[in-house]
Amino acid sequence: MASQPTLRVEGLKRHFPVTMWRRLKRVAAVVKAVDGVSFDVGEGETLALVGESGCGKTTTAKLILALDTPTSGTIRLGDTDVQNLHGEAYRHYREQVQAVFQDPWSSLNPRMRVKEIVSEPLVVNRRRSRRDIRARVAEVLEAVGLNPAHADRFPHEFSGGQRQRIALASALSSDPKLIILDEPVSSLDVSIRAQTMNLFRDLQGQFNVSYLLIVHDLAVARYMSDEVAVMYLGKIVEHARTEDLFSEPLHPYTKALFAAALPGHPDVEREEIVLEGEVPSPIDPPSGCPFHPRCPMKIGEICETTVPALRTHQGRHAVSCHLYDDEAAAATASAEA
Amino acid sequence: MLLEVKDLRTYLFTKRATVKAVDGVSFYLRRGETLGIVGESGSGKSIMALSLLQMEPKPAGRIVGGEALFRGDDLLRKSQGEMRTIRGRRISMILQDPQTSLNPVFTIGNQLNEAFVTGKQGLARGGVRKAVVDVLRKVNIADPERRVTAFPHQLSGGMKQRVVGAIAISCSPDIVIADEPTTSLDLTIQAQYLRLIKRLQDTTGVGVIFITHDFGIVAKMCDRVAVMYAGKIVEHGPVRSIFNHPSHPYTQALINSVPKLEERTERLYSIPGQPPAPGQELVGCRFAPRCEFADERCRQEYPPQFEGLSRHSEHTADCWRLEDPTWRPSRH
Amino acid sequence: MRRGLLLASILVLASLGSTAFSQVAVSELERLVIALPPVATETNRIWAGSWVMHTQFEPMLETLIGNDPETGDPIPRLAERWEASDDFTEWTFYLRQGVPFHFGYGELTAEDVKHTYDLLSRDDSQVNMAAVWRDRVAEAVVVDDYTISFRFHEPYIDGVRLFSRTGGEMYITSKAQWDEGGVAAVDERIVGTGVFRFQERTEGVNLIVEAVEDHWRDVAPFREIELRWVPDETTRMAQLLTGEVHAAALGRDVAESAEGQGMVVIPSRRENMQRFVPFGGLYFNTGAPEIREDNPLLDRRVRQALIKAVDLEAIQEELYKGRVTPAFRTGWVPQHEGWNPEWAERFDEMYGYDPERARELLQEAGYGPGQMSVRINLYEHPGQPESPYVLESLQPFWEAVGVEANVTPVDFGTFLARWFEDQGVHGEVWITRNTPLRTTQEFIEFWHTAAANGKLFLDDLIEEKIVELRFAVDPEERDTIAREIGDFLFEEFVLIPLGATHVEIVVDPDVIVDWAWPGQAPTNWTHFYMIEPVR
Amino acid sequence: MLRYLIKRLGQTVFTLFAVTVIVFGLGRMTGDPATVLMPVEARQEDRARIMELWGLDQPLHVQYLRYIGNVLRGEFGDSLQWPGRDALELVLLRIGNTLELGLVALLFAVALAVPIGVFSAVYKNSAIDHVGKFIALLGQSLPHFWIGIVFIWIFAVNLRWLPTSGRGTWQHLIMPAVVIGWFQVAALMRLIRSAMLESLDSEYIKLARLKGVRERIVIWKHALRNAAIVPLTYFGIMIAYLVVGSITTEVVFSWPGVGLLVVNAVTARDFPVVQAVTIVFAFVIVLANLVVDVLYGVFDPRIRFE
Amino acid sequence: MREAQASAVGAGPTRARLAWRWLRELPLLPIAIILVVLVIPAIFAEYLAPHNPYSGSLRARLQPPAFLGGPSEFLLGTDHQGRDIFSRIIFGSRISIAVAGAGILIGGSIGTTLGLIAGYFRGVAETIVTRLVDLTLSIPAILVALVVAAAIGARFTTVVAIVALVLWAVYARQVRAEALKWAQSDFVARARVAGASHFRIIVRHILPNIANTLIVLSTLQVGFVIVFEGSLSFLGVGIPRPNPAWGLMVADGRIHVVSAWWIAFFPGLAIMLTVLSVNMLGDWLRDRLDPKLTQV
Repeated sequence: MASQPTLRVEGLKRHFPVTMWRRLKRVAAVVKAVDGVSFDVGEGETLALVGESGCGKTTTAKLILALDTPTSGTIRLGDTDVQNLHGEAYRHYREQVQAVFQDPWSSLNPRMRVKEIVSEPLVVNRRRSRRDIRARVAEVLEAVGLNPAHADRFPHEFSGGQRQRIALASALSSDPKLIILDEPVSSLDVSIRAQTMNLFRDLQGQFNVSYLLIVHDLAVARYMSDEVAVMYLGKIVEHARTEDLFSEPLHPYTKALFAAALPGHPDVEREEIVLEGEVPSPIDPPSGCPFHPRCPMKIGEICETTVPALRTHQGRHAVSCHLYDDEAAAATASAEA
Repeated sequence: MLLEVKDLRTYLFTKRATVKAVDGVSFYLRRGETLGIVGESGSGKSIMALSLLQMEPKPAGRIVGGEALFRGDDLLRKSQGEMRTIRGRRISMILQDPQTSLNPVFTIGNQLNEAFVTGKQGLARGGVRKAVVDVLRKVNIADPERRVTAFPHQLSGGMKQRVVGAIAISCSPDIVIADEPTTSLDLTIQAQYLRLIKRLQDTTGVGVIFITHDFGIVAKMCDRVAVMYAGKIVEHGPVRSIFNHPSHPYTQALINSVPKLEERTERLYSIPGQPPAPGQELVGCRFAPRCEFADERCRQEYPPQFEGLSRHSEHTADCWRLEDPTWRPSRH
Repeated sequence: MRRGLLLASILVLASLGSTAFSQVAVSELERLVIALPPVATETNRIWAGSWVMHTQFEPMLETLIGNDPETGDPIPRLAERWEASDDFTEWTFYLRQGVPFHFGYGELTAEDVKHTYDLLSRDDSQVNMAAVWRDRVAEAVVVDDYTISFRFHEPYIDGVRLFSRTGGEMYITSKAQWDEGGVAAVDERIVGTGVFRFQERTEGVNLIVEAVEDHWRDVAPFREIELRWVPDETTRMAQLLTGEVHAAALGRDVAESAEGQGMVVIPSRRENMQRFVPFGGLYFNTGAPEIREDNPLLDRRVRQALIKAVDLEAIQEELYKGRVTPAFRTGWVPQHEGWNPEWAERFDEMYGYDPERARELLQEAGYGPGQMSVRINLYEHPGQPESPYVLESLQPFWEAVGVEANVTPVDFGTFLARWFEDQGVHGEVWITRNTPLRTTQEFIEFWHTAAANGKLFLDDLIEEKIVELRFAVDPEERDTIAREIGDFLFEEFVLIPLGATHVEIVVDPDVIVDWAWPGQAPTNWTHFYMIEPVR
Repeated sequence: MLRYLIKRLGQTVFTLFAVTVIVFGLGRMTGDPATVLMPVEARQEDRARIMELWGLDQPLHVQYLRYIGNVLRGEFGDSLQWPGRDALELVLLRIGNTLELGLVALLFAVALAVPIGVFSAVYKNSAIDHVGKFIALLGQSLPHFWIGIVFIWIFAVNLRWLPTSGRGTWQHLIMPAVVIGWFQVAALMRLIRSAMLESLDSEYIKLARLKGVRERIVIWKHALRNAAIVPLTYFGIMIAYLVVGSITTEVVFSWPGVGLLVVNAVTARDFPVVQAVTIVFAFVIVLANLVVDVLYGVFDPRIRFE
Repeated sequence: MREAQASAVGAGPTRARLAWRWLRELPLLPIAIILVVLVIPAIFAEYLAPHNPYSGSLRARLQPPAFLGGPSEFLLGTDHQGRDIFSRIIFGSRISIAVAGAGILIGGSIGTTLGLIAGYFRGVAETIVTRLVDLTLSIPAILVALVVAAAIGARFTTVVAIVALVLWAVYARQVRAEALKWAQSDFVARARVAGASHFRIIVRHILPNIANTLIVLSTLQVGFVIVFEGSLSFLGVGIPRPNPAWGLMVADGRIHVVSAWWIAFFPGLAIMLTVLSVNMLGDWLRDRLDPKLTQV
């Protein structure tokens, strides 16, 4: 990891207050969509946030995109703190952080021409000459493998894969430092996914941009990312370099996810860990370890009462599970000694 | 042979073009067997499945040819009235999206009742209720007595899909067609659901046609698999035979373009181009424009079906390249 | 006739009673239905509204002096005879004895008449003559049970009309009922002495009256009469044609359609209204700064030109269907004081249709084509369906002589408010009407004096003359003064005289043979007992 | 649900209050009623006396405060045009007639719009679709007062099938209700048609067919029950249009309802009646919207009034 | 749904070809009627009308149409003022266009603006706008028209103002719902990420996507406005009298329904044909522009 990460997120929380009426009594509750998340994204690297729906990965993305305001915690891009940005600094941030969303059908304005969509981050943030903009549009369109001559067309004239390329071109046009990829291939046809993923990887080097990849498909995470963080109920439960995580998943939830993943071949045999029940409601998250009600490896009362900390295990592999408490304690002790 | 489909053709007649959505498809299904039909969106797999029940999208869609013999009877020649006695009772279907496939304004119980009442006229009122609760229990829904009165929006996605499953098996059909039943489910829920289907199949011996775009599901669930591309089945065979010796370039490309969980892939195979647009008039091999092996003949003439690939009698594929025996994969 | 009027007031008339109409028989029809446009105020309170609402009282209530159905002349009704003092400051009425009120409220006495007077002079009285009842009548003195005197502060010449339906609004109602239940009882039902008595009222829908058995005077021709309020004229016609109603008030155009379908138009026996288009804001004596000097209407030639530009005969024939009597000097009628027969002879020369002459006059006045404009206030005068058509038809006539005519639609109520404010209608034209029953003096006072609302044409000369007229008692003298004013106004071209029209009713000839009513009351339809059914 | 109702009632009160402000202002804009109701011959001082009697000589804000005070007590004062009659009572006596007409018109509109909407969705672009749309659109293309008189002409005068006007038997209701209702058919039919198209295109309809449910039940139970929810939201607006339509129609057919009353009252500047009518109308419309919202919850279990 | 979308695109036909397809499928009959009855007369009224629409001769009043034996100079007969009905209908098209155009433009602009603000910013703005909409819809417009006309007189501007008063609420309701939906769309999120201002998002992103709804809504309102204006005329508070407004002509001609039916019939026919065609066109546009329906 580079010494100065592109993005540093620390203790990020986003709680939504909800009021409900239960038997004529007003009950105020809090949805802890994101509950204390910290991570770095290194320069030119890809961090994948993996988890099932409702785990908080999309909310995290929204917070970084400044589409929503965190309850607490900091988000830093380089030296800039994202909170309370104004004027020039705000525009600068908007240029530096871009996004590609999941659905190529709804993420491109059907009423705008491709060139307008691609150049929007440029047009709205800085005065640039028309010629500069046209040149830049052509450049990024070419980079994503589209014919710059098609810049006058409308999105509906393109297929899903092509649209996702347009979205990427638009994200790249302002030469950002970080692009958030929110499930960028999950709604594409199978035969298109590989070309799109390859494109993302190729352009990362070419444009020296960092990716924060929001994804539910573990195989995609493995193919695309340098580092993986697994989220469950608003918290990161495991975080490691991709190869470390895939070679030896530690957290029971991560293990369960691996077990549930579909095999690449009929002969692949998987450990049978089938989780019972569904993800609990974030309105009323379980006490202690949020995973304990479904955890097949629960070790005892401690899981129900104490929230496990995210601690480093064997060097750079962080996990938040009481199973690894001893080891972590030992490591801390040896470090102190 | 439970079901034998021969040269099924369903075209969509729109003002602008005639879309050959299903363009001469043949396959079969045995008792207790799971057949996977793999294809991308637009390949015609869903329309093909609906055609079997004469439910092709009207008014544009029309079955223009072929036959579908269900226990020897041609389903395509039956009247809509006769089809009603088959739908749900002999052949049922699980649709893709549990969020939308349950009617939001009726309770779960109501919608299951209907399945029973239309299926088995003989059941008395109390009998229906008991049957509803039983079938909910069968699909692992906790506390089924209470769930009967719930509306769909009160259930989670996974539960809804189980209810859809319950409706499908309520009349103990011979065939269940599952059209991408897990795409909108989370990973762990998907695993639960697939396990459920497998168990139900084991206990009832129902034949399952699994429609999917995901080779992973095929690998996990199916005995045989048929690969569809642009309205045609381009390759077909036992699941291991296909995985070990994919013979059609499209099958090969698909398998190679999917990232693996088990191993690190340096670079995925990337299939060039886009799937053909509907209504695009195609001669020759449908995959030719994207195929790295294609030559002039591929673009002019549709290839014949080559059988007995990888020394397996059931393994077939449509590709000119297989004329050359060296290209035919052999069983290890 | 004006002599006759005075004569009649002094004469003691024998009771003619109903003998002349005794041949009237009761119809087979259970209920006669008459469709009328809604009256402005539906109420049982006789003091709560103006003339136009009195149609609803006509079947049930009676006045001291009646009117002959054919001629409109005064005839004895509740009063057998009456007399005025020599100086016209006291009018005495001798009531008929044995006239029973409806619903057993006893016999008519002088107390009931006094009670009615009290009602009309109430603070909240809205009747037309409220000012007269309140301010000019000093007191009503009950002499005995059947004699009552009204004393006036100053001479009151027109008593006969005041105490008949043609002028005053003294519909006699029962004191006994009032003493028993007050205003609430009146709102419940109205008690009178008429041929019909109150049965049922639904506001905005109808009023149903029923025949009084063994009425003291007349035999009711129908067991029940329903006055049905139907706002839409076309609907009234449809109802008439389907037989749902047996008579309907229709505009002349619609009446013509109905005639084509076999219905019959019955006009009142006498003219009901003089209709005219006044030129507004001719206030020569007020000196108000608001009076614009440049108002072209101040020029007599312009006024004459505007009159001569209009084809009056076309309006009379096409819009009034020819059922119109020329009014050479509106406000003056041959029966009243001040009539000058010369007007008829000079009318065509001075007022007749002559666009050429009109253009010349305008030129003389300094208004070439397009240099002058007039505002026409367009509205439907209540009870006059033709009024907007007449106003609309003026525009092409005036445009033809180079006068720009701005037709400006206004709401009638809003227009009234503007009109009544002194300078509101300066330099504009509109349409209105005058009842020919009004004496010449009344006409002049209302339209030509600054104290009243009409304010048609104000001039010092008229103000002087009217004072003379007010205090003149000698008929000759009065006639002369009235004629002088008339001549002056005739020469000044103060209005476009459209003519006098009858009030009409369209009836189903299978049900109604005839209906004789004079039409000489501000309230349009009277004498319901005169409706002659088909036997 | 309760909370939702309370909130909605609060909004209702606000709306009605705002209506009183507007109505008061509008009423006073129209000028003084004495001019209209008093005889032309009346002198200015007589007029002034009456204005004082009616309390119309006070400064506007005084009048307004008094008016609000009265309204809060449910008093709108006596009608000026119908002396001795309480304005609100006059309106309440007739609102039943207007609602009767409105409801029958609504029934007629629904009875015509639902089959047309359903059939033109089921048989999209067929002859049934086109004919149905034409019938619906025709109603919207004809002004009430015009079609009203044509109806009277054809059915009452020439054919003698129905009475021309007024209220009484059920036959009296037919023509005015058809005139008012027909106007609404097109809008309702459109909503039902597109909701049906959407519904018929849905997965749950596919599933119902896959269950082997009869087509008739698929359409009239599954699809329509869902499609009915969409037009339901329109019912609030529709009630408003029915009320508006009732004004002209009541005049044409002499229907003794509130519309007829208010036309007279406006011409006569009968403020108390105009005010009472407007507030009663607003109340009916707001109430209708409230009922629609509650019905919405009944028809659509997904709505939980949160 | 997605499947259909994906397939619908594919080859990506050019814009020109799409436009041509669109043109070829236009509903010709309604458009022809609109042109013949409404648009062409409005543009060329002076050249088409054989008589002065404002003045006639009383002596020539209530003449039947030429083809029913009336004088040959009056094609559709004359009215109660002896004016040529044919000429009046021709000039009346201008009034219909002006009332509908101005009413829809003003009401539509206000309603759209407020609807956009309410739907996009939510919060207090939304509360205020929805309350105002409720308020507007709960006071019968005809009643307001009656009162206002009594107060300030029936004029063209009054009629337009009343129409705008009714329409703004209809637009605001609809636009708010749409804006709400689009404000949550991914492309708006993308625009915000790109740094677009609220104004730019509303104008460049949301408004163009609501355009179809606005077009359809406006088309469907044209008919409503024309009929509504007629109702106002009937009550005497519509377009003022000498003007040849169709609704006014029908209202004035009603009383001649027996003897001179043509006075009300022909302007009524003009209204009916116009409203019917405009609505048919609106329905066609709706089927065409409503994405839900085009995807089938």
